[in-house]
Amino acid sequence: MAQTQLAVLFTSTALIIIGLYSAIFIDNIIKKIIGISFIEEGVNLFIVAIGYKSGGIVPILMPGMDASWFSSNSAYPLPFGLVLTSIVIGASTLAVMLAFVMVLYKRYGTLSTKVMLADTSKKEEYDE
Amino acid sequence: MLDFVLMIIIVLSAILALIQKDLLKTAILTGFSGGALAVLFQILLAPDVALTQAIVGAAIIPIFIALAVKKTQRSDS
Amino acid sequence: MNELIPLMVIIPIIAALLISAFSKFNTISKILAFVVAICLPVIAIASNYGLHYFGGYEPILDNVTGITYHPAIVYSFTFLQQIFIAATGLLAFLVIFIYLAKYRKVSGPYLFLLFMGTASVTAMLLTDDIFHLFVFFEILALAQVGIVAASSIDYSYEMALKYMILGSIGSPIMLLGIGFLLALTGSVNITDIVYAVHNGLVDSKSPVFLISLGLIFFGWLYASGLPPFHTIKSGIYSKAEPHGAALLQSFTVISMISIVLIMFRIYSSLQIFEVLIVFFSILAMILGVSLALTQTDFRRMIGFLAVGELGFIGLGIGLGTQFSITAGLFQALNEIIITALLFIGFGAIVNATNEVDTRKLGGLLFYHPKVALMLLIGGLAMAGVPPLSGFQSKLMLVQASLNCGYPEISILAIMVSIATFVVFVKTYYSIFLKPKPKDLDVENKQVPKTMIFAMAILLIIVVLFGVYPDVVTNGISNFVGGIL
Amino acid sequence: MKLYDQIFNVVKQFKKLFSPGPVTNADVSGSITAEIFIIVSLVLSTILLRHVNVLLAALVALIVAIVLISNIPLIPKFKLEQEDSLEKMIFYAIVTLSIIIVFLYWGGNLV
Repeated sequence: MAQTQLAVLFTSTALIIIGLYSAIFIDNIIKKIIGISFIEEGVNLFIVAIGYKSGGIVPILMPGMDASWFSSNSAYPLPFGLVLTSIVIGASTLAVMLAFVMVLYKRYGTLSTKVMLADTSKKEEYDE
Repeated sequence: MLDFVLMIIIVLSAILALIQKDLLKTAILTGFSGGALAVLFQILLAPDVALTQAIVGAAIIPIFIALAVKKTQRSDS
Repeated sequence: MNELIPLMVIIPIIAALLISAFSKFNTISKILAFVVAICLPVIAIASNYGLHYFGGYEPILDNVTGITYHPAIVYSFTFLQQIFIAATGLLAFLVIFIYLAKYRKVSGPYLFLLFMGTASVTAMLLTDDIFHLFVFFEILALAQVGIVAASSIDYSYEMALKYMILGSIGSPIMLLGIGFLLALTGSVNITDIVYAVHNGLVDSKSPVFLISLGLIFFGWLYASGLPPFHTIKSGIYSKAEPHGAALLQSFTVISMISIVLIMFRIYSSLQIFEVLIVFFSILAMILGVSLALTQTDFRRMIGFLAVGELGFIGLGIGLGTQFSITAGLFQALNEIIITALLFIGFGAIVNATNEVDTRKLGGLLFYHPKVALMLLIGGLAMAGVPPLSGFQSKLMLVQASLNCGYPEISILAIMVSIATFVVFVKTYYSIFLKPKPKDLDVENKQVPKTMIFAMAILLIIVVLFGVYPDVVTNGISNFVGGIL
Repeated sequence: MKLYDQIFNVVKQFKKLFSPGPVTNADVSGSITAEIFIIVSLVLSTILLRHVNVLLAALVALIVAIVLISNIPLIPKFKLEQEDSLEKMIFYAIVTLSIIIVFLYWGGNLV
C-alpha cells in the first residue's frame, strides 16, 4: 500500500474519532452538529482512498489513449461516483439539522444540548 | 509532500473548529477543513469529487453555519 | 411487463414532486394524491416477477475467469417484494385517504414526504445494489424526520432533531461498512459480493470483513430501532400524527428486513452474525415490553410494543433455518398490518378526546363501541391469540426455535407474547372499561368514517392471514429457499 | 422477612416513577409485572450460554439472579437510564458501537 493511501486512511480515522468524541462530549448544539458532520467527511475520504492508485492517472478516457493501458493505470472510478452522492446527502442533512436548531433556539434561548434536547416525556405527561 | 500538509490542515482545522469560543470562527475553520479536503480529493485522482466538495464543503456548509449562528447566538456558552 | 418494476419507485416520486409543485391548487393535488395512492398496491399486484437492469446494461460474462459482473443497478422483483410492496402500498393508500378526508386544505409538502417515504422503502426492497439501498435509506430518514416534524404534537421538533443527530451518526457508520465491502470486493452489487464471498475470493476470516459486518450491523440497529435506538424509535412514533405513525412503523419494518436480508446473504457463513442478531433481538424484546408496561402515554406504549415485536422478526432471521426465516418474514408482514391498525385505532381515540394520558381516560366503550371492538381484535392479534394472524407467525417462530434446539428462546418468546397481552389489556382497561373520570369531557366527537374504513380493511387482512397463512408462507418459503 | 420489606418498598418507589400525577392500581401492577418479567427473562436468556459451557451458564445464571433480586426496584433505575435525553441516547449508541467493533475484531473468529 502506498504511503499516501495509508496516511489518508489515518486522516479519515482521525476525522471519524473527532466526530464521535464531539458527539458525546461537546455541549453546544451547533458545534455538536459540525462535529458529527466530520464523521461523514472522514467516511467520504476513506471511500475515495479505496479508489486511489499510486502513480495512476485520473479515470477519464481521453482520445488517443490505449484502452488496455488506460484500464491498468487509471484509478478505480466507482467509489468516486458514490462519494459524490454522499457529499450532497451530508450537506442536506446538515442544513436540515441547522434549520431545526434555529427554530428550537427561539423556544429555549440557549444552544446547550442539555437544556434543548433534555428528557421531555415527564414534562408533557401530566400537565395540571 | 503537499498531501501530508493538507491532511494535517484538515485534522488541525477540524480540532480547532471544535475548541473555538466564537461560533463564527468555527464556521470559517470548517470551511478551511472542507477546502483542504477538496484539494486532497484532487490529489487522490478524483477531480469530479473535488469540484463538488469544493463547492459544498468550502462554500455552502460554512455559509449555512454562519447563517445559523447569525439567527441564534455567536458565543459558545 | 417488466417495465412495471421501476415504475413502482418512479410513480410515487413523480407524484410527490407534482403534488408539492401544484400544492396551490387544492383539488388537483387531492385528486392526484388519491389516484396515485390507489395505484401503489395495484402496480405491485399487477406486475410480473423478474429482473430489471437499469439502462439496459445486462450482466457481463468475463470469459477468462468465468465470473458474471453486473455493471448497472439491478432491481429484482419476486413474491417477497410483491407482498411487502403491496402491503406498504395499501397502508400508504389508507393513510393518505385518512389524511385527505381529515383536512379540507391539504399540505403539499406533507404528501410529498409520505410519497417519498413509500418510494424509498419500495426501492430498498427491490434493489440489488448496496449503495443504492444506502441512498434511499438516507432519503427515508429525511422523510421520517419531516413526517414527525409536521405533526402538531408538543416537542415533536425536539424528537425529530434527536432522531436526525442519531441518524447522522448511524448512517455514515453504515456507509463506512459498505466502503469496507467495496474495498474487499470492488463491487457494490450484492450478487457479485455474495459470489466473491462464497467462492473464496474474499477471506471470510479477515478482520476487515468482520469489521464491515460490525459497521453495517450498527447501521441496521439504527434503521430498525433495536436497542440502543429503541427509545428514539418509540419516541418518534409517539410524536407523529397517528396515521403518520402507522406509516412510519411500516417504513421501519421494511428497512429492517431489506437490510437484514442483504446482510444474511453476505455474512451467513459467519457464525457470529447469527449470535449478534439473536442477542440484540432478545434485548429488544425484553426492553421494549418491560418499558411499555411502565408507560402512561398510550402512544408511547404502542411505540415500545412495536419495537418489542421487532425482536421476533430478528429472532426468526437469527436462527437461520428456512422455516425460521419464513416465520420471521411472515411476522414482519403481520406486524406492519397489526401495528398500523393499533396506531390508527388509538389515533381515533386521540382525535375524539384530545387526551393521551391513560390516567385521565376511561369509559369510552359506551361512546366508541366500533373502535373498541376493532382495537380489541387488533390487540389480540398482536398478542398472538388464535385464529388471528399474529398467532400463526408466533407459533411458527416457537416451532422453529424448538427445531433448532433452543427451547429457552421459545419460552422467552411465549413470555414476551404474554407480557404484550398484559400491556394491551392494561391500556384497554384504562381507556375503555374503567369508569369515566368526571373531568373528561367527551365532546360527542365522531370518529372519522375513513378511520373506521381503514381499520376494517386491515382487520379483514389480519383475519385472512390468520385463517389461510399458506397464501403467504408458501411463497415466502420458496423465496427463502432461493437465498439460503 | 427482609425480602418482603424490600418488595414493599418497591411499591413506594414506583410513586416517584409516576411523580407528577396520581398513581393508579393499573400502573403499579404493570410496573410489578415489568419487574418480574425483566428478572425472569434476563435469567432465562443467560441459560442460552449453555451452548458454550454448561457450568458457565449455571454460574452466570446464579450470579445474575442474585444481583437482580438484591437490587430489586429495577424498573425505576431502568427507566432513568432509558429516558429521552439526547446525551444518554448518544452515549449508549457509541458504547454499543465500540463494543460491537471490539468484540468482532478480537472475538469474531472464536465463536
